[in-house]
Amino acid sequence: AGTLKLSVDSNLNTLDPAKMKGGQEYVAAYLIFNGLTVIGHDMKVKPDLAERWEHSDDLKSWTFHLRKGVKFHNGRDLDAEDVVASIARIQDKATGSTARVNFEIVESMKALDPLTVQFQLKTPYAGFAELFGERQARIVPRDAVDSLASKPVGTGPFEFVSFAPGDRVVLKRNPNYFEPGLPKLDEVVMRILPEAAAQVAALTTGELDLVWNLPLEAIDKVKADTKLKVDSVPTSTWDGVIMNNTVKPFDDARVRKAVAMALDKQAITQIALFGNGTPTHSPIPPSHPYYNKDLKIAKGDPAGAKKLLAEAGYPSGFEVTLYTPAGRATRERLGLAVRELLKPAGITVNVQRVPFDVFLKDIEGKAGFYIDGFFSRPTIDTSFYPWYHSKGSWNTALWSYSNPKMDQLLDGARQAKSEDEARTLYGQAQALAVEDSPGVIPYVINHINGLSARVHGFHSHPMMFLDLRDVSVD
Amino acid sequence: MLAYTLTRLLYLALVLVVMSVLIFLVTQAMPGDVASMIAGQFASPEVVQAISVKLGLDQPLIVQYGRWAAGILHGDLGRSLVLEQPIAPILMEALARSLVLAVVALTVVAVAGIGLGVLAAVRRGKLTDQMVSGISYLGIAVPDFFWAIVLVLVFGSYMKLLPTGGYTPVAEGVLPWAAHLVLPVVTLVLMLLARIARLTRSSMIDVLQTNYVKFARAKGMPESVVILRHALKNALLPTITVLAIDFGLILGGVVVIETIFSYPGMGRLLLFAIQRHDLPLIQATILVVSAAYCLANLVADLLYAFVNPKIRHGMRTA
Amino acid sequence: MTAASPAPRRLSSRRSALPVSLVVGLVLLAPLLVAAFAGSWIAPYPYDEMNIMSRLQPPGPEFWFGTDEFGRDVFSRTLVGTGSSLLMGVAATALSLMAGVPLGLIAGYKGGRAGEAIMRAMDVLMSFPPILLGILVLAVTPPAQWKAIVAIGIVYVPQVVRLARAITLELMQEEFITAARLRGESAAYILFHEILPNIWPPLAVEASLRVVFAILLGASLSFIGMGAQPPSSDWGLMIAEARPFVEQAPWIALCPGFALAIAVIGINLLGDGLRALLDPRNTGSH
Amino acid sequence: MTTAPHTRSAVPPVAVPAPASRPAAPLLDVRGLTISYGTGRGTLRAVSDVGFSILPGEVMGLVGESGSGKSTVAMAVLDLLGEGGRVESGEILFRGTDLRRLAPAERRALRGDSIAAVFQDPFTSLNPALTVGRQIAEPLIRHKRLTPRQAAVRVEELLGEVGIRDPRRVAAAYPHELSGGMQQRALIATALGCEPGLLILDEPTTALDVTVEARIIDLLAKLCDSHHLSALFVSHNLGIVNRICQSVTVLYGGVVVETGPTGRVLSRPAHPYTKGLIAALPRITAERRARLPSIPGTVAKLSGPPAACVFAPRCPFAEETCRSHPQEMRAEGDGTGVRCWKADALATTSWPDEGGTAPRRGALPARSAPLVEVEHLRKIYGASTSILPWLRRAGTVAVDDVSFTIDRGEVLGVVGESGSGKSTIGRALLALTEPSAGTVLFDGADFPQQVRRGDQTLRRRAQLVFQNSAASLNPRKTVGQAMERPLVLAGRGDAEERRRTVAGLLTRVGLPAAYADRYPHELSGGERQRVNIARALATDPEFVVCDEAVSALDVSVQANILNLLAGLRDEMGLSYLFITHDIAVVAHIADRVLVVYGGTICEEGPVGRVLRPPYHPYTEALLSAVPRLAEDGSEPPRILLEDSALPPGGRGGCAFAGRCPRKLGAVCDEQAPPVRETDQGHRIACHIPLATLAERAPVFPKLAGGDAAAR
Ligand SMILES: Nc1ncnc2c1ncn2[C@@H]1O[C@H](COP(=O)(O)OP(=O)(O)OP(=O)(O)O)[C@@H](O)[C@H]1O
Ligand SMILES: Nc1ncnc2c1ncn2[C@@H]1O[C@H](COP(=O)(O)OP(=O)(O)OP(=O)(O)O)[C@@H](O)[C@H]1O
Ligand SMILES: [Mg+2]
Ligand SMILES: [Mg+2]
Ligand code: NI
Repeated sequence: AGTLKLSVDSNLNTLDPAKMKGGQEYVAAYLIFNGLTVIGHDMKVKPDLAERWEHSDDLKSWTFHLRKGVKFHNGRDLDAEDVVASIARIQDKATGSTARVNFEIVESMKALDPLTVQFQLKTPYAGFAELFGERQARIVPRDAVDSLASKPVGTGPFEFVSFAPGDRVVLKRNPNYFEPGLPKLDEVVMRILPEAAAQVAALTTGELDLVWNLPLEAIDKVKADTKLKVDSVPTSTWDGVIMNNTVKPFDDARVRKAVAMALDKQAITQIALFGNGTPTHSPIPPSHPYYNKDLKIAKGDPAGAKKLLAEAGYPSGFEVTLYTPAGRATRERLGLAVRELLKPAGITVNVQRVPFDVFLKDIEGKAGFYIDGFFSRPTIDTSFYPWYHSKGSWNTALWSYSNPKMDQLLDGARQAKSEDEARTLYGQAQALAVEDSPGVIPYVINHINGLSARVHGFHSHPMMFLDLRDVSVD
Repeated sequence: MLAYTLTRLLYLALVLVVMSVLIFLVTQAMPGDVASMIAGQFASPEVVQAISVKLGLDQPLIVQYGRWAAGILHGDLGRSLVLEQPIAPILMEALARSLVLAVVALTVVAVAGIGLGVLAAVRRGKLTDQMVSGISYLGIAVPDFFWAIVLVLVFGSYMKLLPTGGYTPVAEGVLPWAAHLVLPVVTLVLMLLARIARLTRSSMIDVLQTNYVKFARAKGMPESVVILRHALKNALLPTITVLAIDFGLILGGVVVIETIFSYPGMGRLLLFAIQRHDLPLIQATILVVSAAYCLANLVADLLYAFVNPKIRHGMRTA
Repeated sequence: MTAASPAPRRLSSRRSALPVSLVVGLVLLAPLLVAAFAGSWIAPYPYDEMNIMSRLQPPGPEFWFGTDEFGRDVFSRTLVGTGSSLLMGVAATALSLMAGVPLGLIAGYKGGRAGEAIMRAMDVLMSFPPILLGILVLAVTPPAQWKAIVAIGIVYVPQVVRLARAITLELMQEEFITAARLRGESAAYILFHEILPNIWPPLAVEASLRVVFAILLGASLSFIGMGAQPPSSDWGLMIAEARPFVEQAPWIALCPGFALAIAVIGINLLGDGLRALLDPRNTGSH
Repeated sequence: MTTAPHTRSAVPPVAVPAPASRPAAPLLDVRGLTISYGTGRGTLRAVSDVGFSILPGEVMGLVGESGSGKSTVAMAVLDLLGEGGRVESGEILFRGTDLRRLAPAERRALRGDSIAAVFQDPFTSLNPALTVGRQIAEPLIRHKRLTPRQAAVRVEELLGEVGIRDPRRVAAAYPHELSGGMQQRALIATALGCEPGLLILDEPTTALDVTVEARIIDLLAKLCDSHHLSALFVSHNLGIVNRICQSVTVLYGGVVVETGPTGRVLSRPAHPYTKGLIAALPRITAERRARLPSIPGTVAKLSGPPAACVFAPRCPFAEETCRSHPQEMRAEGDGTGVRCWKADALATTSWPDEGGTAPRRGALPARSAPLVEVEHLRKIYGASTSILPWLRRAGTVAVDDVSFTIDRGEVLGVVGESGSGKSTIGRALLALTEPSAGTVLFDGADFPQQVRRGDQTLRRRAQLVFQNSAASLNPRKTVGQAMERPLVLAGRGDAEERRRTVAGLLTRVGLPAAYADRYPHELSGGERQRVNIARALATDPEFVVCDEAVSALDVSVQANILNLLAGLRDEMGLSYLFITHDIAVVAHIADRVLVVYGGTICEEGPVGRVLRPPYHPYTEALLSAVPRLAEDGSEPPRILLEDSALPPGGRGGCAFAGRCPRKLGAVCDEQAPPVRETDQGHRIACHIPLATLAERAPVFPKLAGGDAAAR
């Protein structure tokens, strides 16, 4: 029982889940809405609105059975048409949902009866159920989609009360929530506090109970306070040094490799994350069973890098501009670290911060050299395939990497019959990713929340969601 | 006076029309666009295009402007593209919060600044004067964001006396509301006080040397009357102007202070809009800020006239 | 009947002693000027050299003002940043003067429609939030310091225009302007040879204040990420970047903060001193 | 007036009792007063060992040139010396107590109550932000403990007493809504409010027009009588002192050089400085002469206690003794004192008159075509035809249908009160303002039109000398640079030649050629005015407009400049338009006069004719208001004009109708007055027939030169 006051660091643009793009928005999405499935704390897919599901043998036809008696906050019963409408909305280009590409695979969908919905896929896809755990794929009432942005109606544990842009979102307990006895809290207040110092100060004074995504710089301070605690979980959220494989000089694999060689990932993790992350090679974090343990995280080797550069025709290095999106502290630090670490290799880097909207429009996928980052994805396939397959949606828009061998490995992995086969294939893919270095992924980041000792039952989620169903406050 | 006010209002309207065109053109020239912002990372061009069409961003500029201006004339500030909400309520809320900040901070600044300025002028060259000057220098020398950080540290983190950020509506109780205002107000006061005090001091010194002050003394008026009744009223004129400009400034958003104290005022709204490239929101915000600024100036001029009957007279005949 | 009045003294003889504030101001500014020109030679470390082993070190014999989150030497960074921070103020002021003074002169001299038009244009410019002006100029193309300078310069043009116009209007009442017109002087000659030299002293004082404001606004712009770019060591940027560490490592913010304060006080005193030097009759100061 | 020796010759026959024996105790007794100012460049001893006394009921004049310390003495009595001012020594006894020994609060209690003051400038002495009534009431409430309501009643009484007809309205008004005369009366009412024993008047009328000044002086004289007031009257205007004061103290360089009954001092000055001062004054009644006597040299520098006679450097009678010994004040009977050991020896010697009485240059050359012709000149300021109804304005008519001519070598004087359009006429003549209507021909060419077309050639032939010698020189340019510029514009020669020309011009106006390197602030007022004149002469003009060219100068300097101007006219055949409000100056220098009122010419003619009947009613009032010395003859009754806050005249009628004491009736308001010519180009614009106008007694019966002067 009680009210939980939490803070997020940036304003929410929208409360319409299909259109959400930022972690702080997903926080709200998981409190207000549900998907057909949910990714658990163990990264396994679990039933949510769908009680159970089955698929045809060719993995192309998927049928989901909805939970009975689920009500939207507006009192209406959830039915299969809502599911169809929600997904159709995501598929609509004009909605501008980033999840759209996920559902391009869907050939058709149909409500078989009020509690059953069936999807026909274009190609076989084993991970289809996980897709519904994706952040944007929330199920919304089909008759209230127009007001979702400012007055969201969902089926989640908390009901929307008010949203003051720039200030706060207030939610209250959903009395009709389908999991009996949950949620425990009466009210959730999400305050928007952009300043790290203000967040931490508010946490120490008890004005806040929880700081979502605690600023890395403040961890020590929170740890030192006996009335506070820090809860952290490894994720597969990563930042990357993106090199456009079609733009000179990065069209030469030797140059990319040289950059990768010069970068000391351990040092970078220290600089950018203060050690709150783990060096890795690809979006697959070292904690994952598929992680290729044979690949070593090498120390930075500027001399080797220099040699490679000379081979590639840059004996005295080159000068290049590295773009970083403004306002993302870790990525800015990553950029500066890259600048420093490439200096001994003879590469002169000019760091340039650009406002985020400019970054989206003019830098991402267009510039040759920049820092970017991505949230963890629900499955290995969704975290790897889109970036490394030559037809992968992110790949084409990010670094345009293409290697038939990689395509073969990834296509194979999608249809792998056993875990072992999949592990082997992904192991090879990781090695190839290191070899070709389409870009450099230096680390995966820990997700850290700061909270008051009065908060019970909270566990940080590796997808950076905020799961407050079991949480209570003294 | 009425004629003067009318003329000024007409000018104001004119300035706003020019502003609206300017804002519109200038914001169009800003790089980045809202469609790709909404579409997000790696949206395909068709998606961006689809969103543009939906938002009417593909129309010729004149049409867009016409629609926008017509809306404003009907009191409709438009809809935020990102927030997908009507702008007016959001803007008014932020404006109200900035207004609270401005009124409270400027009241303190006016009272303290004028008081200090008068004191320094009267005790010119003495220790008091030098102390006021010293304080002024401190206020001017240390940038507002530095003060803000120090205040957060001292009162929030160490002493845990005051909330360091955010805003609580009065509805939730006067005390929390006031507590949230203290630090931003103090920062603003530190930032603005020095200028007001120094300005008041210098105009007060000028006025204290005028003939009418001398004549008041020749009438045997005690110093307190000379200073308060005869000198101060005349010395306040430049101070009023600066206070009005400061008022416009705070209403227009003190981005840094609002950010550090997480105060959801106009400054952060504008910054938000700019960062999201939400053109209707940017345009509406700037227009309202400009209008507020111009109005503040107009009020200052009218106040000026109120304090100085000579100007009032000039206005009547002008 | 004659109305005799003692002739007002306009200027003191230049032989009189230098005002205290001028001297103090110069003393404060001198080291900063040295740093501005020779900062990168004096600095004990390169301003951008990172050292993970020694991040967030408190001040000590090795690092006089400690190190920042990248292990960079704060003192060196502050030294190197002097040039760009002062340049920001001086160049932006120079720009606003170069644009504002002629406009103010014309507005004051011509009056009428042209003057009215200029002043209304300034009203429009003034009612534009400075931050937005800054962002616009900075955002149209990749940010660079000169663009921040231009942005700040533009922000201050209206104020300069107003001042220049006010003084011009006052001077226009003076009979030596009539005398010039009577000789058949061109408007340009009157503006630049008769009026401008007289605008100069009050403008010099104003300029010193503008420099201060420009430095602070530049710092603010950097602070919200619109001004100087990392890893540059602009003071405002340094303070902004030091913000998250202000509790663990306050020295990162304090060193540039002190430098900023010294610069501001120094320039302010210099301005006051100049005023006193140029016009002993003027007692008040803003 | 009940006590005091009535040497004042001018007061109209109010009943004056015979002088009683001198009462023993003076009301104010100042002894050995020495005051210094601490300035940035050291200490300035503004007043040294000044002593005088004022008897109850006596008005004492304190005269002397600018900077001689008059105001300093007055302010010391009030304890309002201001910053830096310090009384070094001396006693200020008021009713027997030394004010300097009183506590500040006690002195404050006296101020405004027993000792009241009226300052020079009513425009700046009233607080613009408070109503007049409130300001008058302040001392009443403070010292007399009246309630605000009682005070308000008293304020109206007081305003009535000082001759304000609508006291209620005036009390509720703000200062800027009143005319200068009314403001000054409000100040006087304030001073009288608490029925003070002593009134300190520091140049109370200097800022006012002659006619208004006359009214105020009359009022003050009457009030001093009726209230039995004593007053310290600070002025540099001997005429006014003559009118109102019983005794005079003359200051020079911070030292009292002479003191005595007014009549004696002004008619038989004993100290050389006083002699010079009186001699240098242009007189209406005096013989028309080429040159005025003047005092050479410049004002004494005040730094330490005087080591010699302060006036010695400028004194034509000075001897070695004068330059080595400070002078003692030598007291004589009837309160007379002189600080000159030669006073007795010089008793009958008058100030040397270099120009002598040599007649001025002979008759003008035969009339050829006039140099300047002005026809139907009209100038409206600030008219606006905005599309916005509330912005439309008719504008101020500064000059309304004025026509006149100026011959070559002729000096045309223009007199009239402030705002009557004198300067506007001058500016229009020089094409500095665009006339709203009418033509200005210069040597047959349309001057304004040429200038409009960008042709500046005529500029060289017509120049201007300004009133404010300080403002008319750019403070940032040396004298040489300022003078060189017209030569450059004229395309005159190389730098070397220009330098020579500048040096020549400086010599011509009586300045050392080395002055070319000086900045304006390094010159005295008189020297600056010479530079102005030299600059005007640089292009060899034929015509010079002198707009109040001598008004800001001290009498002695004024005489110098007038002599210079007259000399130049004679040598170079210059024509002047000589604008001034000082009729005596016009009478001295001009050949013909225009009397303007409200933008129209009401009378025009040769000087000698205008100074005699028939007069235009305004001219008559103006002349009668001129303060004059006793020897100019007894004063006829003054014609006092109501001072009006409103701009003159209804359009269509006579501009003066609103204030005319001889107004005939509606015809004056409705019809433009006919212009009637008497003789010799003497014209009067008035509805009253000439014969009637001619019936008036002359204002200056002793006018010298008879009809001959009128040629
Ligand atoms: N506040 C002051 N500080 C320094 N010097 C002063 C001050 N006031 C007056 N003086 C100087 O003292 C001398 C006497 O000045 P004062 O005003 O008494 O002369 P005045 O006879 O009244 O002259 P005026 O006719 O121009 O009013 C002058 O040389 C003047 O410059
Ligand atoms: N530039 C101007 N704009 C508007 N009105 C003006 C201007 N110049 C003069 N006037 C008005 O025109 C009238 C005549 O002014 P002018 O200066 O010619 O008078 P004047 O006789 O020279 O007065 P003074 O003796 O005070 O110098 C006055 O009412 C004045 O207020
Ligand atoms: Mg004086
Ligand atoms: Mg004039
Ligand atoms: Ni008497």
